[in-house]
Amino acid sequence: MALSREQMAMRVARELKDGYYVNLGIGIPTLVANYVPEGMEVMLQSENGLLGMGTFPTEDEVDADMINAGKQTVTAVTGASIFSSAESFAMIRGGHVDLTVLGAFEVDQQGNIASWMIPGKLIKGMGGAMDLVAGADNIIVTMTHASKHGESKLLEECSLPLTGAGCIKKVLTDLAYLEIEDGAFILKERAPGVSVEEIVAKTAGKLIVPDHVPEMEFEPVIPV
Amino acid sequence: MALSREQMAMRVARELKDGYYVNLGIGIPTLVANYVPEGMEVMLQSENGLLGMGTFPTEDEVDADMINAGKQTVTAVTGASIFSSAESFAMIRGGHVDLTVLGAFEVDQQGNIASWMIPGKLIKGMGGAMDLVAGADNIIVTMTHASKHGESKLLEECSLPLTGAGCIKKVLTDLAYLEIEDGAFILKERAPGVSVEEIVAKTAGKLIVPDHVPEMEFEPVIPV
Amino acid sequence: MSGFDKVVNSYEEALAGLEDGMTIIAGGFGLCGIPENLIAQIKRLGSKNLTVVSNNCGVDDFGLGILLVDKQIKKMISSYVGENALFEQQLLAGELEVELTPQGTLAEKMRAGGAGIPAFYTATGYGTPVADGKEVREFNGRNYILEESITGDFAIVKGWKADRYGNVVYRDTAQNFNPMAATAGKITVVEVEEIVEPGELKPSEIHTPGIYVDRLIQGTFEKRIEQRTVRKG
Amino acid sequence: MSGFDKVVNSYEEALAGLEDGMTIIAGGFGLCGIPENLIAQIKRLGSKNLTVVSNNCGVDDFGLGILLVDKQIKKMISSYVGENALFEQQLLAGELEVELTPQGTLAEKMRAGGAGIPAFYTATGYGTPVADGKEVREFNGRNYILEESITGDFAIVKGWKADRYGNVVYRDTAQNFNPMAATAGKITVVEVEEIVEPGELKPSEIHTPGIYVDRLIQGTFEKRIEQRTVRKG
Repeated sequence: MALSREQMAMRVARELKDGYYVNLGIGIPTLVANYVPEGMEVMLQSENGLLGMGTFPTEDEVDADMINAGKQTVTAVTGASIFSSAESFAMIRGGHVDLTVLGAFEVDQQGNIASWMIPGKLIKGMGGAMDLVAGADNIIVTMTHASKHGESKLLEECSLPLTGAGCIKKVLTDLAYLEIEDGAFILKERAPGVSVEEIVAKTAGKLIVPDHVPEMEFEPVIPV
Repeated sequence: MALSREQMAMRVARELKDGYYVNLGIGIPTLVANYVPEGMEVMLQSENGLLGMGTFPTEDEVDADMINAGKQTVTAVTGASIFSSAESFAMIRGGHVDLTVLGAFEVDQQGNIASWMIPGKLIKGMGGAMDLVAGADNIIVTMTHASKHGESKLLEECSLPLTGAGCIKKVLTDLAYLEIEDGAFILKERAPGVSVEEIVAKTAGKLIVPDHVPEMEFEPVIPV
Repeated sequence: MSGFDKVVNSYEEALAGLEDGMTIIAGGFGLCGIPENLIAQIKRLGSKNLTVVSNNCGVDDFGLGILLVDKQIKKMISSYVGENALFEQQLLAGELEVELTPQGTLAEKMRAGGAGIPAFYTATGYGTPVADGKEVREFNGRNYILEESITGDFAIVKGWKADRYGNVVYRDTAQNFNPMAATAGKITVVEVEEIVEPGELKPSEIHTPGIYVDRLIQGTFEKRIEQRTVRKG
Repeated sequence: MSGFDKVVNSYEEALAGLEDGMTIIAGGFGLCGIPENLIAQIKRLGSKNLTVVSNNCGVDDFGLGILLVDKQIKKMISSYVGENALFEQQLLAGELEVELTPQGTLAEKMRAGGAGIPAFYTATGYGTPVADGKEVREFNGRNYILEESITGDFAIVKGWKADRYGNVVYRDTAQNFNPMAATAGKITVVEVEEIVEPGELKPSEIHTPGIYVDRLIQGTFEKRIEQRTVRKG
C-alpha cells in the first residue's frame, strides 16, 4: 500500500545522522522533525536565518520576530544561532548543510527537479528552493509517485520549468525509494505491499530494477 | 617654504566635513586626526574592522585585541562599531567611506597611483591600499612633491607598479595642492612662499597653471 | 548634536526625496521585520512606477501589499509571490512586472550591491529559467551563472534598537534581509523600536554599522503575524 | 554529549589529518586574533609544503612566522609582508612563493569560498599587477577584474568564547579575518579563550554559527602586541 505522509517522514528520518544540520522544506519534509530517533540530535536550519529551529511556541511564547521559512511562529533550541539571509544562504550555497529534504512536482532521470512553477496556472516563486538544490550535496526529494490522475512524476525529462539541473540523487515517493545514477532511476526499496510491477508502471523515466528490491523499513536508526 | 608634515595634515583637515567617515593611511595621513576642527566630528575607519577609532590607549588601557590597521594599540570612541575584515572592505569597496587619505611613491596625470612596491628593492605588499583607492570616490594623496634626489613624483606616467588606475583626483604635496582632470595636474594652491616656478620645475607630468594660484590656508574650516 | 546624529523626527522627513520611478530596497521576510511605517509613508506619498526589491510583497492589506492596491509598484524583484492574491493577480494580468529571483541570490545581490561587487557567479538557477540570458561559466568542473548586484535609490530597513549614530541591532529572525538592504541604498532609512544613546550598544554586537545609515526614526509597530502556529503549552 | 559537541581535548586531535602539501586558511591580522596554539601545533607536526592563506605571516619568532624558520610554507597568499624580515628574505631569495592579494579581495575570496561563490568581480587591482592574467569586464562603465574564491583543507581560527556546539564570538578587533576563515575550511578548527555551555551566548550575537566549526579547543594565549603604542594617561 502507498505510504502515508507520516511513513514517508519516518523513512526519510532513517537518513538522519547524529550531529546533522538539516533543512526541511514545507509539507512532508517538515514532518521529518517528528521522527528524529531518540539519542540522536539534529539541528534544523530555517533559511530565513535560524539555525536550531525548535517547536512551535505555546500561546504565551508567540513572538512575531521568531518565524521559520514557512512564516510560521517558532522557537529556537538551546544553542541556536540567528543571522541574516545572506549568511543563511552562504551556509546553504557553500554546502555546509548536511541534508536537505524538499518536495517537488517532478524529478527526471538526469536528476533535474521542477518544483516552483506551473506555467499559466501557478506562480509561487522559487523562494529558497533553487539555492537549496544547488548548494546541497545530500538532497532527498519527497513527493507522491504519480499525480492524482495517475501521471508519473518520475520522468525521462521534466516537463515543467526546472528548479535545479542534475542535482537530485535520492527520491522518496509514497511507493518507493529510488536513487538516480547515470541517467536512470534505480529502484532501491519499495513500500510494504507495493509490487515492483506497480512501480514500473508508474515510473515514466528509465528505471533500473535490481533482482531483489527489499521492502522499506521504518524503525529509527539509533546511533551506536 | 615646503610644508612641514604637520602643515600638510592641517591642509588636508580643511577637506573634512562634519559627519565624515574617514580612512587615514599610515604616516602624514594619520596626523590629520590631530587637526579635526573644534565643533566638527569625524569618525575614523580602520580597515582591520573598526569604525570609530579613538586615541592611543593609556598604559592601563592597552589591549592586544584592540589594534588599528598599522597594528598599533588603539581605543574605540563612544558609538564605535567593530566587525570582520569582509564587512570592513564591503564599506570601503562599496564607497561608503567619505574620504580616504593615503601616501604614495608616485602619482601621474592620468590619476594613476603607485604606492606599494619598488621592484627589486622593497616588497611590503599592498595591504588595503588597492581596495581603498578602488573603492573611494574622494581620495587625497599626500606625499613630497619630489624625492630626496629632486626627482618629481608627479609624473606623466607612473614608473612603478600601480596601486590603482585612474582613481586619484586630489594630491597634496609639501609644495602644492593639485587636482587631476582630463589627463593633467591643475595647480590649485601653492605652499606659502613657494613660487609657481619651483612647482613647475618639480612637476614632470603635464601641469596646468591658472592665472592666479593662491597661497594655501591652514585655518580650520569651522562648520556653521 | 554631532554630525553623526541620524535621527529624523517625522516619516515625511524620513522619506524626503522619494520620487516616482525610483528603486526601493526593502528589508523583511514575509511580514517579519518589515519597515511597516516607512511602507505606509510610501503609500501616503502616492509615489508611482516604483521598482521594489524585497523577498516578498507582504499580504493584501499589510506590508508592501498595500502599495499594490493603487498600483504604485511597476516592478517587483522577489523570490516569492506566495499567498498574496493581488500580487499574483496583477502579475498574471501583466500589470506588474516581476523578476523572480532565488532567495539566496537576492540576498547576495543586495550584499554585493552594498559591497561594491558588481557581479558574482553562483550555481543557483543554473539550467533553470533564472539562467535565461545570463552567462554560464565553468569553475572546477561545475557550471555557474553570472548574477549582477542590486542597489537602490532608497533602502528601507526595520531594526530593533539603534543608537543615534545609526548603529543598528536586529531582533531574532526579524534580521533576515535587513542588514543587506541597509548597505544597498543610496539613501538608507532605518526605523526602529527604540533609539538609544551612542555607547549603549556593544561595538562587536552591532549588526549594521552607522556608516550605512542616513536617516533613523523611532516608530511603533503592529508586527502582524502571517502564520500564527502554536502548540499546546 | 550531543552530536554537536565540537570540543576536542588536545592540539594533536585538533589538527589530526593535517598533511604535507595542504592548504591552510588562517584568521588574524598582524599578531591580533591569531590562532597561536594551532600554529605552534603545525610547527610541532613539522608539516611541509604548506600553502597558507593569511593576511600577514606573523613576525620572525611569533605567529605564522615560526613556520618560515623550518621552511614549512611553500606558498603564502597574503596582502602584506610588512615587517617580517624572514618572509621578505625567503621571498626575495625565491624560496617562498607569494601571491600578494589586496586585503579586501583576500577577505572576500575567503568569504566567497565559504559561501559557494566561485568568483566575483571587483574594481580593486584593476590596471595593476594584481590584474595580470585576470579577466577584465566592464559593468556600468567601469572596469572590474574577476577574482576566484579560496577554500582550504583546514581553517585555523581564534575566537574569544564559544559554546560546545561551536558557536563563536570574537573580541574587539581580534575578529578581523577569523569569521571568513571559519567558513572556508573543509575542516575548521577554532581555538578560544573560554568554552561555555550552549545557551550562554545569545543567538543573535553569535559571529560564527556552529555549522562552520568542526573542532573546538580551549587554549591559553600569549597575545603578543606588535606595535605597543600608548599616550600619557
